Amino acid sequence: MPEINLLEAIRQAIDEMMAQDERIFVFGEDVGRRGGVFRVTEGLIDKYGPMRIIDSPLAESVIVGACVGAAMNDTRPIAEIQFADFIAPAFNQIVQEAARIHYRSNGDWTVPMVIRAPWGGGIHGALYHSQSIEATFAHVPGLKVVAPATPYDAKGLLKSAIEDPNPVLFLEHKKTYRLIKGQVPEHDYRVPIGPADIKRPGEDLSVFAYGLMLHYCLEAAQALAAEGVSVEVVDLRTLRPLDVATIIGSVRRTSKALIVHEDNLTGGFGGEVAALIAEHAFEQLDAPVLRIGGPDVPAMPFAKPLEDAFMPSPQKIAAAMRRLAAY
Amino acid sequence: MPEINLLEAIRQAIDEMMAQDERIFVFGEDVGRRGGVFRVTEGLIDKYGPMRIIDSPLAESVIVGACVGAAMNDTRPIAEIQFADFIAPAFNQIVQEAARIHYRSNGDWTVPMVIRAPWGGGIHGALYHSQSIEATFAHVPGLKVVAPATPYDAKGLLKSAIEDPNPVLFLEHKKTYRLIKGQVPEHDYRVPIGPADIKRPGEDLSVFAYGLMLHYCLEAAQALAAEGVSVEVVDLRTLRPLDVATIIGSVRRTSKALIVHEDNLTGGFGGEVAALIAEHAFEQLDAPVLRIGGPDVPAMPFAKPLEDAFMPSPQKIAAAMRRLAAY
Amino acid sequence: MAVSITDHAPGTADAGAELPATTLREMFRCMVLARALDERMWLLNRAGKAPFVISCQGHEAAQVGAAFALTRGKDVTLPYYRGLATVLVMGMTPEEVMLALFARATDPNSGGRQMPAHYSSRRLKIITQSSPVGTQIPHAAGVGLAEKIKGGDAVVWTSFGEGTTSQGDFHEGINLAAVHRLPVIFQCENNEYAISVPQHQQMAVRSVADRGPAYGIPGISVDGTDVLAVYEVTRRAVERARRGDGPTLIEARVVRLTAHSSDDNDRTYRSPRELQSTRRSDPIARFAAYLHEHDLLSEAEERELRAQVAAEVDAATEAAERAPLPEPESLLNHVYAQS
Amino acid sequence: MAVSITDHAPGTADAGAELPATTLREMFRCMVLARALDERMWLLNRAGKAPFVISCQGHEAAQVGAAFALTRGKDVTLPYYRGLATVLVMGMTPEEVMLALFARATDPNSGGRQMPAHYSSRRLKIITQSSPVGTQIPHAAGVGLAEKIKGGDAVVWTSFGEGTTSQGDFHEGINLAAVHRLPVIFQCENNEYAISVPQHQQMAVRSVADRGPAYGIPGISVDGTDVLAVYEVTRRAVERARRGDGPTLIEARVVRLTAHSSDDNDRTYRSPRELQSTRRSDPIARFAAYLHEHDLLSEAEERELRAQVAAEVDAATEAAERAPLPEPESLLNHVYAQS
Ligand SMILES: Cc1ncc(C[n+]2csc(CCOP(=O)(O)OP(=O)(O)O)c2C)c(N)n1
Ligand SMILES: Cc1ncc(C[n+]2csc(CCOP(=O)(O)OP(=O)(O)O)c2C)c(N)n1
Ligand SMILES: [Mg+2]
Ligand SMILES: [Mg+2]
Repeated sequence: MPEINLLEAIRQAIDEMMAQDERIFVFGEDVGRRGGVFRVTEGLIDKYGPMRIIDSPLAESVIVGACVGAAMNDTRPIAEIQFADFIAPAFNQIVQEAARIHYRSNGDWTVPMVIRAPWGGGIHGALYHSQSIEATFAHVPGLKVVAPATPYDAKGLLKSAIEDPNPVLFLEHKKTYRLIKGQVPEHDYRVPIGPADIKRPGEDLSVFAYGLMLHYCLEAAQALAAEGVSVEVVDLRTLRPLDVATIIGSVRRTSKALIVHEDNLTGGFGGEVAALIAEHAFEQLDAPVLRIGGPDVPAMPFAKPLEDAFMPSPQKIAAAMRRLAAY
Repeated sequence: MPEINLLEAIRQAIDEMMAQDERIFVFGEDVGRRGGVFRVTEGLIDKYGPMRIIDSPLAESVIVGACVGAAMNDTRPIAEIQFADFIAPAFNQIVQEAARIHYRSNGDWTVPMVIRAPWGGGIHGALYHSQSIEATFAHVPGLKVVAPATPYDAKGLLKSAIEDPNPVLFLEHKKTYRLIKGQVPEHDYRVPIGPADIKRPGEDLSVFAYGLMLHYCLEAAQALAAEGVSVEVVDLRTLRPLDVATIIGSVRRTSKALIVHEDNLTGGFGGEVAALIAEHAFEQLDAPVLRIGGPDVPAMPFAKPLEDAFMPSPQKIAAAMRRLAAY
Repeated sequence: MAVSITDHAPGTADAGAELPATTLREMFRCMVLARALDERMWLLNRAGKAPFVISCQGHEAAQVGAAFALTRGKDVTLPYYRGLATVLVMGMTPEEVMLALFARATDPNSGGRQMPAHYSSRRLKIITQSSPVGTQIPHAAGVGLAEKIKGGDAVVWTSFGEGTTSQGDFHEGINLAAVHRLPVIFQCENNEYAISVPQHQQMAVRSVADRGPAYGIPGISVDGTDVLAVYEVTRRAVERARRGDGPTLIEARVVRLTAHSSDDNDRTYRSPRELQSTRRSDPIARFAAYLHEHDLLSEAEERELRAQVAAEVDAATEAAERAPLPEPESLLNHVYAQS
Repeated sequence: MAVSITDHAPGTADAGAELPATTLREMFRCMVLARALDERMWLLNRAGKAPFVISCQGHEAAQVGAAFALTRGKDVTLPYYRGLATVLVMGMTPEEVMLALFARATDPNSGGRQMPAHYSSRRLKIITQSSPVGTQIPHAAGVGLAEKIKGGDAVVWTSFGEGTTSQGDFHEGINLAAVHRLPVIFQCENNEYAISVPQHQQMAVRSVADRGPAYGIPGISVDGTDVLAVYEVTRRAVERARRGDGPTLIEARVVRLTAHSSDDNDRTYRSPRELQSTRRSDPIARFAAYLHEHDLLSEAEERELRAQVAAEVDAATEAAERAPLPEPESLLNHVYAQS
């Protein structure tokens, strides 16, 4: 199996799906000749032409809104939001429209579309090119939210997302684009939307993460292993619908839980996971449910010392693991 | 002390503040001659004229965005969003602008403004005139979020919000507007933003709620009292910044916790409260942390049987209280 | 350049001359039916049987004129909440409308989930509408974009009020359609009010049609109480769209004959004199006069037509009232589509 | 009606004639300073000392011409990320600019929190800018609204690119300003690209100024490489605004002499020939030629001015480099203002 990075995995998924299904098109800022600011769609305009790889106007509400309309007219749009931070002007079209159309039409209309958004920090992106947006959208019934951490998952999940009859928000952590490499089979495969994946089985405590933090958690778990602590690392992968059974199953076995995300702690997605554990694994819990998240500041600053201070690090995660293990 | 309803309390707060401070103005759809669709600003245009009670164009992004600009030019805007559901087009201006300006300018600029938004259901409002929006915004550092449940709190908190140097989202539950009456002193007073309020002290379990649900919880607690169960009902009132000390203090005393909101359960604000309890009151917990929320459907439907099925009821809340008490 | 069709374009007489009498009578019937249904809804509201009504009254000519220029079963519509007459022309039945009013399980618009007047029918290519105003404008552009990608020749038609033109989505949607010359018709039904807010507090131009040139597309202002004038400008816009020449922005100047909705009381912001004068622009009276004048409809025929319509409304109301409400458990259905 | 100022309005010579030579030389100095700072930033970027640069190069005349028509300390500006020359004219020092480039604790723009070029200074009435494009346009309207409420006579000036005109906030902000005749000047710096997307994929009109009439306000298109022409149209817009006659939309046609930013490579979407021809529209060369031609600046004076500017840039760079980075703990400061 060839080893590729996460960005290439995403490009391959789009390319292979477009080759098979004429209804698929890409719509976003600079996705055409420029190939996207991260080069995800590089080369695709040459293959599929400007009617299927379309440079949109600089307006996120109509990027999503037009894709909603197009999805209802028998096409399969893939919207690209240039940076997840810039999804904010499209909030109305995503939450009030895309996510509610199937329900409000009593199942008559469907909105099969994908919204790709590069998210997360640690790349000198400052307040507006580093944000985590999952908590906001994972709260929305009718929307699916996917946040893969490996090339294999990214490719398999993106294909599933494109085939899904529902709107799917597909979050690509910017820092993992070129940093994270992995083996990806040459044959056509899918990773289903929904199931979490135990990336590292363990016995003493359970850690839940996604995106870049998954890798930091694996790194920390490795360090803890050397200290004789066996950490189970669960990659949530899909945030909505959430794989509650795997989360609860893991904590029932290990009796301890830590949730890690980059987003601000308060009101972050970790709250939901912790609440589920506190309700459904209460009897088995041997320690407080811990969460690590970014600090409660409006977003991640530009200056390196501030960015570093914001980002949860493998060291900080390892420290929480130790606290839990010792509890 | 005269008894007034929640709507009148809000109108009084605006009126009394405007009479004292020339910098305050109201900006929103139909707030002028019409006095707002709920009549909150009725009569104010006659008193303060059309330069201070301004009918905005039908465009929420500029309602908020212009108030952000005006706040930076030494005025004190009160933006009205006609229904909380229609705040979605202003998401960008609220989250990316209003909430981040003080931080991003390193404390140089401030945005003293209030965004009033009538929220919540149970009033035949259907999918788009019934929504709960607190989870989305209470996640945003830099923003304050207030959700009073009584006329006294509404008036005192709104005055504090108008005086606050930060952007404050002020949530007024539509169903409480005329339903909930209470005594309000004639003298000028404030209720500070931040502290929760124990509306009913109790010993056997703690219940956390806000808005209409606070009243449903009080009703349920009353029923439980007759059964010999003493329920503490905590009105969170301010959702950001959250009064963690009061929440944890209450659970440490009662050892059991239930959180109730109308918003969809998954990713709702209850997750944060439950997570805080699961981390900080773990040692004292004698039962799973329970949450009651609206079901995970896109929003509250119009047909009466569906609306009723959506809304958490005093009966359903009482049942959860009994479960907890018996645990 | 904004063009005021009534200034120097074919008016009622010319357009009427081209249409067969049966079509003209059918147009009239649709207008009368929309009005009769609408009036019935208010009665039901006052009787406590329907918690919410929002009206088409005064907009009938603008909608019927436009919809008659479209091809049923082929063209796609995204009508806003005043679009009762539009959806009737596109094939929705009075009973279906009443099922929505009563929020019945069998309501094809939403199964009783949405407020009345949030029209939808996949079968009729009427795209589901929400309450946040203006969101349908980007959708319309997107439907047109898909049509162009697929190489189809359906036309897309959407409507909205003049207040809604203040929303960013109005701008973004029309701009996209203009850039890609999409086959979309944007009909603004200008009744001079957004609830209580008059047009001059909404925009600093006299006509919404003045905004066409800002997008490089035609902006046409037409008397929206003149059904045939609207038909004619829409017909041309449809031709233009089908030819691949792109979108048109049409302002239909109409009157709002009722309060904004059953929750509103417009006497707080409209003078009795204004309310009075509005009544004089009733598009149905106007078309009736035209038809009589041109011997296309006799007084007796009109009476018979109105009687038929009344019977239809009675039957629709009764059938819809008998229909079952949604089961509480159905609350959880259709959150996600199954693949 | 959109007006192209260069077609039939006073051009460079006329405007220049009214301004004292010292002012003209000061304008030139600001342009040269902006360029020198900008070029230095690229060098620092290439040297690995600054992770991000976004340029003003090619926009200097549009900005300096406009800013000279404003009153420093009184008028409020909301310049977008290409506004280096704007903020220099409004009073920001080269050192302050460099402090932002290096994300230093003492950076007055944001204390190193934002990317460079996100200008802010309460002291200078430069309102803090974010990265999501177009959000400053409603802010500008709001600053103007407050000014009107307070009865003040400050003018508000904001800038943005032509790509940004596709955003809903452009529409909503200008519309509000137009309805209330607010004292706001909206300057679109049209460099024909939004990163890689050319103007014709952004809008179906030739000039952004065509959008003025859609709001009932003047839309003026001006050659933005001609500093005096921009000065002149802005001066008139300022007069209009201060008189209470409302906003003006100005399109300054400029060139983008660099890639979009240091993260971009424009050779992937601009031909060598196009890049070449862009160079020929350098606004600084143009103004230098004008000044020489009119004996307002000798070659020797220009050399001296450039040497002074270079020294200033050196000093600013050195001072800023020496300044401390923010302390990690300061991350938690200023989330909320204290009352
Ligand atoms: C985004 C949004 N904001 C506010 C409302 C509340 N609202 C419903 S209809 C309406 C007025 C619409 O006016 P206009 O567009 O002129 O249409 P008309 O009702 O006059 O036909 C308003 C403000 C809404 N539905 N959506
Ligand atoms: C809302 C939003 N979407 C996308 C971006 C990414 N982005 C930054 S600059 C830019 C192009 C802006 O083009 P234009 O407005 O023409 O200004 P120019 O850079 O050409 O001066 C884009 C797409 C952004 N900053 N904000
Ligand atoms: Mg209207
Ligand atoms: Mg540009």
